[in-house]
Amino acid sequence: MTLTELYCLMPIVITGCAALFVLLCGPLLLSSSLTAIGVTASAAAGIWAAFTAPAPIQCIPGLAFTPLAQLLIPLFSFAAALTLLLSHGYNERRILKGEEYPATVLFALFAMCVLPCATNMLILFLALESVSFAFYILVSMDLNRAESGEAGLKYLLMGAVAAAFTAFGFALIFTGSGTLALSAALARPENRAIISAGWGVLILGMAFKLSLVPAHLWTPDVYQGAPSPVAAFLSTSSKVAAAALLLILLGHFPPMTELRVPLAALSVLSMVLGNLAALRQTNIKRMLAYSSVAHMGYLALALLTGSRDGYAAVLLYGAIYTAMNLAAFGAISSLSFEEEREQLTDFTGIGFSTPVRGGVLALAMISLAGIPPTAGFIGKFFIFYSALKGGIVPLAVVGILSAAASAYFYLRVVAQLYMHRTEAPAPKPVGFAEGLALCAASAAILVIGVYPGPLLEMVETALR
Amino acid sequence: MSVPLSHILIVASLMFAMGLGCVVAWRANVIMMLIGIEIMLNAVMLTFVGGSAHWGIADGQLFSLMLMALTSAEVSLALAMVVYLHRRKQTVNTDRFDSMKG
Amino acid sequence: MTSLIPILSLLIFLPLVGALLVFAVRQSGAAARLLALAFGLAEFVLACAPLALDRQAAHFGAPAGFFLYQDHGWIDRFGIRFTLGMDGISLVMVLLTAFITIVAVIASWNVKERQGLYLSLLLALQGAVQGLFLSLDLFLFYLFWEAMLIPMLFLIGVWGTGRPVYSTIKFFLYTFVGSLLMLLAIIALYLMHGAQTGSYTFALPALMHTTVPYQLGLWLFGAFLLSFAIKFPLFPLHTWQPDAYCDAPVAGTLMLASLLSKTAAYGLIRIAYPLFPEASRALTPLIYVVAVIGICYFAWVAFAQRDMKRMLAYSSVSHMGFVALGIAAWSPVAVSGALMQMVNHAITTGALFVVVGMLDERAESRDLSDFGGVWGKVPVLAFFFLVFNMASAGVPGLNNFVSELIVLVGVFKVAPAAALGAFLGSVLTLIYTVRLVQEVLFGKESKPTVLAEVSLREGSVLVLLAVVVVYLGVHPGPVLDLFKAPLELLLNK
Amino acid sequence: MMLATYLTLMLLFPLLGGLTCAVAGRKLPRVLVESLACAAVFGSFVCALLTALSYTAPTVVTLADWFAAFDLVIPISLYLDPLSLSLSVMIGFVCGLIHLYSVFYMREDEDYARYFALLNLFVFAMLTLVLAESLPLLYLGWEGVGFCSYLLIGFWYRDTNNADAGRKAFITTRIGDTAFMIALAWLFQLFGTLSVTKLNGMGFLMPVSVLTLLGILFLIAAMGKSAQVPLMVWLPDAMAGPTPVSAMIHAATMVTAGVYLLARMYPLIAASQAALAAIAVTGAVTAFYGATCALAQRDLKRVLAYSTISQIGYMMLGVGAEAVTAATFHLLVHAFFKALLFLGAGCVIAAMHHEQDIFKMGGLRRTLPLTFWNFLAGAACLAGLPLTGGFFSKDGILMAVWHKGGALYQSLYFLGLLTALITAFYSFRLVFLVFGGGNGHVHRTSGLGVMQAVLIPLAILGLFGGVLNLPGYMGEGLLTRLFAAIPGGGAVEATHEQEIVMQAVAGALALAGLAAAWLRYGKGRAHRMQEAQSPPSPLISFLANGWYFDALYNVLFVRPYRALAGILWERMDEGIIDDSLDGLGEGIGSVGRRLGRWSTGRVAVYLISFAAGGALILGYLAWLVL
Repeated sequence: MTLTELYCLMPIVITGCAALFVLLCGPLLLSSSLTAIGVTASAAAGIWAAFTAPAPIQCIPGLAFTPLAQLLIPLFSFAAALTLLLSHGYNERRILKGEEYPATVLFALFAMCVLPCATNMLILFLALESVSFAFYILVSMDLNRAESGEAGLKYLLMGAVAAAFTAFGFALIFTGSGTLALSAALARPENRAIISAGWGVLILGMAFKLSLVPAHLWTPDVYQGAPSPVAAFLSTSSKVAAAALLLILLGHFPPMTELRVPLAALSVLSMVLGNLAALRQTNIKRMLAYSSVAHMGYLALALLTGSRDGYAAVLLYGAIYTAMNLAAFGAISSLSFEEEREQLTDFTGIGFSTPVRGGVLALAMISLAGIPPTAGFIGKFFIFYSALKGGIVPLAVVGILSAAASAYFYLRVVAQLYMHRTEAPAPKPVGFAEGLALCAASAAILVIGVYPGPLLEMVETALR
Repeated sequence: MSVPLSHILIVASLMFAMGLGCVVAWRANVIMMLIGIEIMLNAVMLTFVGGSAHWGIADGQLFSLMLMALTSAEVSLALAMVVYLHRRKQTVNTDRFDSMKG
Repeated sequence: MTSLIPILSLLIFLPLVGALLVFAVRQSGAAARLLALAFGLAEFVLACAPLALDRQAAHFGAPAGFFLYQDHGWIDRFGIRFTLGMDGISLVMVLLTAFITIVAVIASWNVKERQGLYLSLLLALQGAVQGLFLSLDLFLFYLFWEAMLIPMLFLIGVWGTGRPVYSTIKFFLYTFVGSLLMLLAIIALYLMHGAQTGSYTFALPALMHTTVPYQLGLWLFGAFLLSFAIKFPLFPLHTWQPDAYCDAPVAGTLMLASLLSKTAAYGLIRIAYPLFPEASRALTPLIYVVAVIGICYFAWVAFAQRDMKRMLAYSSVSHMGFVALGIAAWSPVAVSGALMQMVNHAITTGALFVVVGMLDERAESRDLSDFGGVWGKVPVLAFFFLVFNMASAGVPGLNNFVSELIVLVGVFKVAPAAALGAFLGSVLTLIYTVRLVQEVLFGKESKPTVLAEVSLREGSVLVLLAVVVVYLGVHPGPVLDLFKAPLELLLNK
Repeated sequence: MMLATYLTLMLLFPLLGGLTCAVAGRKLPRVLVESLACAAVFGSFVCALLTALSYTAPTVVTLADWFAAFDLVIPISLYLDPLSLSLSVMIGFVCGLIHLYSVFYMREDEDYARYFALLNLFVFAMLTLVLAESLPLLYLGWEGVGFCSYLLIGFWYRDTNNADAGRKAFITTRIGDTAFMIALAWLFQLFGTLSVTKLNGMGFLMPVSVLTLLGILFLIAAMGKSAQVPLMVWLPDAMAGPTPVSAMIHAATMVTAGVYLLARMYPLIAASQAALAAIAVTGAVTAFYGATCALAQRDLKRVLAYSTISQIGYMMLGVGAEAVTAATFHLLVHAFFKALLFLGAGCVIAAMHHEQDIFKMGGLRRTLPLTFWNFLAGAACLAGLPLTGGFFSKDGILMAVWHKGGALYQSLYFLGLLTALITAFYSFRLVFLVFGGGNGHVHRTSGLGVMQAVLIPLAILGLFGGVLNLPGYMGEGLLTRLFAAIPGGGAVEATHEQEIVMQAVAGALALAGLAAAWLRYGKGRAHRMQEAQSPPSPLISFLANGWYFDALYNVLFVRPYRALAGILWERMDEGIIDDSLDGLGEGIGSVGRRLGRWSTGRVAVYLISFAAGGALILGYLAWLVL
């Protein structure tokens, strides 16, 4: 192993070691120091990755520090750090003690760091499943609420079936192409039937991860049952990870024509059904779940173009969506005390009684609705730009119309926050950690919304 | 090569479908669903092994091994959860776990 | 000098900075008020500055006709630039915006709840509107076009009366649906232009040279038209409007009626028509029809109203029909009439909403049956009420007459039938106007409530508005002159 | 140069006076406001006189630019010709007197500032109308007088009826105004200019049919403003305003604006015989209509109002008969004697403490002698008793009609004669009922002095107004000479014999009317007073209610408009349009809720959906590949 290779591996090493360290030394340390370690490790990994030049890693087969990793590892680290910060206060209030929580988050991050570095299907699959695995645990972590366990079970059962589909997909592609290595194998045109079938099964497995219709039904239940910070992490990083996996596969192997129709169907169904189903939701977490279905539909739309513009849009949107959903779930989590605050009516007047948290939630909603000058607008612009450029006009029109309808339910939250005369009692003040997380997320939303240039450049570099 | 690849694939697909059928049909018992998932994953492993044999490389077998590890981890986690939930609700019927909907 | 002081950017960012500062001092109502007023006045002074410039001077790199121009890189990936430009049309709109905002700030002096926040949103809205009037980059235009919605959303929703949440969401959704389709059209145009010339840019002057196939042009223009027609609003896309106008607080209604509707008209003139000359010509009959139906139908419906604000809401959109008519005719006379009507409508309708707001504040009612004999109770207020109503009814010597005459004369030349319909509308306009005047000012003093006469603050606003109403009615020449050069350029394309 | 100054001042005085009164009137002492208002109008009158003195030939004076949009250039320019000059002198004079009269008539009213402000503004608008050279400026005056009239009719706004009357006047005239605006837009399209002088010289460029339509548009405009059939319904109601207002606006000046407009645009439309015929028929029919209605009125002012309608009908008839001079002559003389009659009526009403029913009056001959004699002079003019001003002016018109010839005009001539007879009858019915009889008892005489004094100059002008334009056999007419230069202004070429015969016929008819009135209301007064107690006969009701035009319009227009407004709003706007969109939203929402129900909470359902999705995708791929 050369020094360069080690250098490139450092993010993975850091997160892995931190996870182990937290798990092993957890009982000896205070929860605040666990959070601190976790956040520091994530930040370190992220920053390290951001300033590392892409390079191959010879000593471990199937790994390379790709340009994609240079973008995604900081993104995942950002999400993980914010999740840890958010969980800090949340867990204290909900009496979720123990080192296994931060450790699992770090494990998830570790797996996420591996994923974009993968150069063969095995590593890819393992990384993805490790991520899922960590989330099975995180979702059902809250023993005080029956919903948490129930959500965990549902997620696990669905996830296992989906994993079987994904694996079957890989198996078929492997059987069709004869190698697990991404770069060498996927271009082989023979055994078209087998490979097509493999792709079909694989796409369905990914549809589960991305919660695309009709594999989306678990999403509202799991978001509702999971602790809010976990939902934040789950709704952002795991989706981006899944999208990244598809990107890696498609990037090496432009989508075959026969995949267009299924992917288009998944995309359009998700956009329409997700947005429609969210319209009348009274539970804000379920609403966000359906919204995430719709947003993943937009992502799929961009993927469908099969162009570099589309892939760039996917990455950009992933990053922006991460910031938006972290802010949204972060605000919800920081507003949850003895009980999970999830019914829409629980938020009445919150915008004025707690200006910061209410404001962050409102900002997240406005951004999710895609209204400038927030990041959501830039993301949506890029998605529909790539869709039009890719020539899929009807889908773009359907998507944009469903996006217009979606404004209704996002604004309903904003209205609930500010526009009802009943004054809510001011919730308890928020801790430094959570405040920091909220500020970071909203700053990201605003900065990207006004000056997206640098991020766009990073996205471009990542695809090179 | 005594068994042609297509046969292996057909068998694996049938296994996969049967496993899926088991998962879908046996909703009254989580354990049975887990068994169904096992069958599906076994079908996947069979495909990998078949593919390995077809191409004469070990990659597929490696994947299968990893899958085994994954499966066991999954099952252990699932069982733990089943025990926990059974304690709460005195049932392993998944249809009873429907407090969240809509 | 022009290059040393970035007036155009300042015009946008001054109100935004003001919004932030006012937000910072929002705990103290008095400080917030004064600060907001100071920023409003400063903006107005700044907006007046270009009047002193040599408007013939060509600016380096600027498209023809723009005497102030700024161009900065912004999002290079898409060729999006922060390009601002000012010609006569935008100058007038900017002045109008600055003026109306001052009125809005003064009219919000008595807001009880969260005044600081209210004023801060007002200033933010002003910044967005100014940006819209100045942007020469289509993306930038769109950004401001949508960003305007956010402050408005809150202004109606938080400080509104009646059913504010319903109204504000209705308003938002309506406009949002149109806007998003317009976004697609903008992107499509951008891609087409890029494919044709190889330079991917959102710059409006460049995009005007795009060759758009006829059929596609119809779709794209349709998307623009839909978006603008909703904001206008044109019949039958208007039903958000009475609710929003009615339930919004005074300043909110003022901004909506006076400025936001103008952004749509401005968009049609500046963007939609020049970009798609063929398509717009093809769809012009449609615009004629909806404009004329709008003028008459809304005037008729206004007659049936009992709520003063709702009546004015219908009146407002009825008058906007003249703007649409003038734009549709797309002849120099008609369009300059339409532009003039935009200004006049903003002033007159705004003034009416302000006066009705004052009446509402006093009597705590807007129902016509609660009023009567106001002339005897508050003659000064009544006087202004009468003046603004007469202006709105098109009495010559007051502002609306001039623009309506120009529009009608201009349109008659091109489409006599449409003009005839609009003439009918002017009768209907008078019918509801005199009804409003009569039920409020005349008759027995229905309620024994004593109404307070106008205060100095209110009086100053009213006088300000009345002076403009009369000035533009008697001597609109300077404003019309400003439109001349830009219109020549726009229409000769 | 001097001319421009005079003209400017003529307009500026009343404008500034009006504005001062409007803005500061309530703060200023009453005397100051009153004197300011009067001074403004008299100043204007003096300017008019000065203008007349320095007048040599028709002149266009451009004062400033109003607005310009590309080729639509509208200057503020005035046109001085005999027509506008004579009218502005008359306006200055009559309005000045009425201002003076008002000072005393309104002296118990608190709202003097509003009153005088509006009165002054009215004078400004009226002068603008008369002097305007560009049609939009004329329209400014046109609408301005309408606006002032609207507010002055409803001056006592606390009574809803007054306000209603004002509203009715405003809206009805606006219908005519719209025709004016259409004509304006069309003229610009046709000729590219809106200058009166230029337009009048360009008529030959257009086919007659276009000119006919233009003429009819102007006629409709005139119908609204001058209360001609069928837009005459507003004028009787307009009597709700203070009496000096009725005298000034609804008798002497504003209502004749329609005639003025037609006279002004006469050179343009004269080429169309059809348009002229339409004008003549409208005039004759209106004259007859107004006279018949005046027969049955019980309200002193309504008699006069209907008589005004009728007299303006004569003027229209004159224009229609190509006799602009005669029409203008009648316009001027009518202004004097009708103002006189109204002001006299004002004295009566003031004295009777706002009693206006002529059947409750009587004997005022003795209690208000000065009013009586003046009123009598006015009535004589109105009736057209020989040698009064009214006699000559009315006769000039009738003669022109006869002279024009043709079956149409001859029948119109006879209609005019019949109307003259009726006019004489109702004029003296009024005199006999109000001033005749025994018991004359009045409530108030104080302050009547000046008011009555004001009547005298008007009476003189009315009685001797004939000298302005004596018929050919008595010497040359002053107006005829003045107007000779403008088209349609020449004298009617009739022989002296014809003139004498016709005037004899007219004089005889007037006297016959007088005699009939004497028989019925002088001698038979007691009997009539008795009759007035019982309900009127159907014919009388029909006439008293103005042929039931109000009721007809109510059924035809007003009520359907109201009802449809409600229907449009509630059924169309809130109903079809809004509810369908709300319904769409609702529908989308419920679809969404149903989609949400898909998420049943049972993991098995999720798995089935998942598997089904997989089956579909694989099925599709299989179909595609195999």
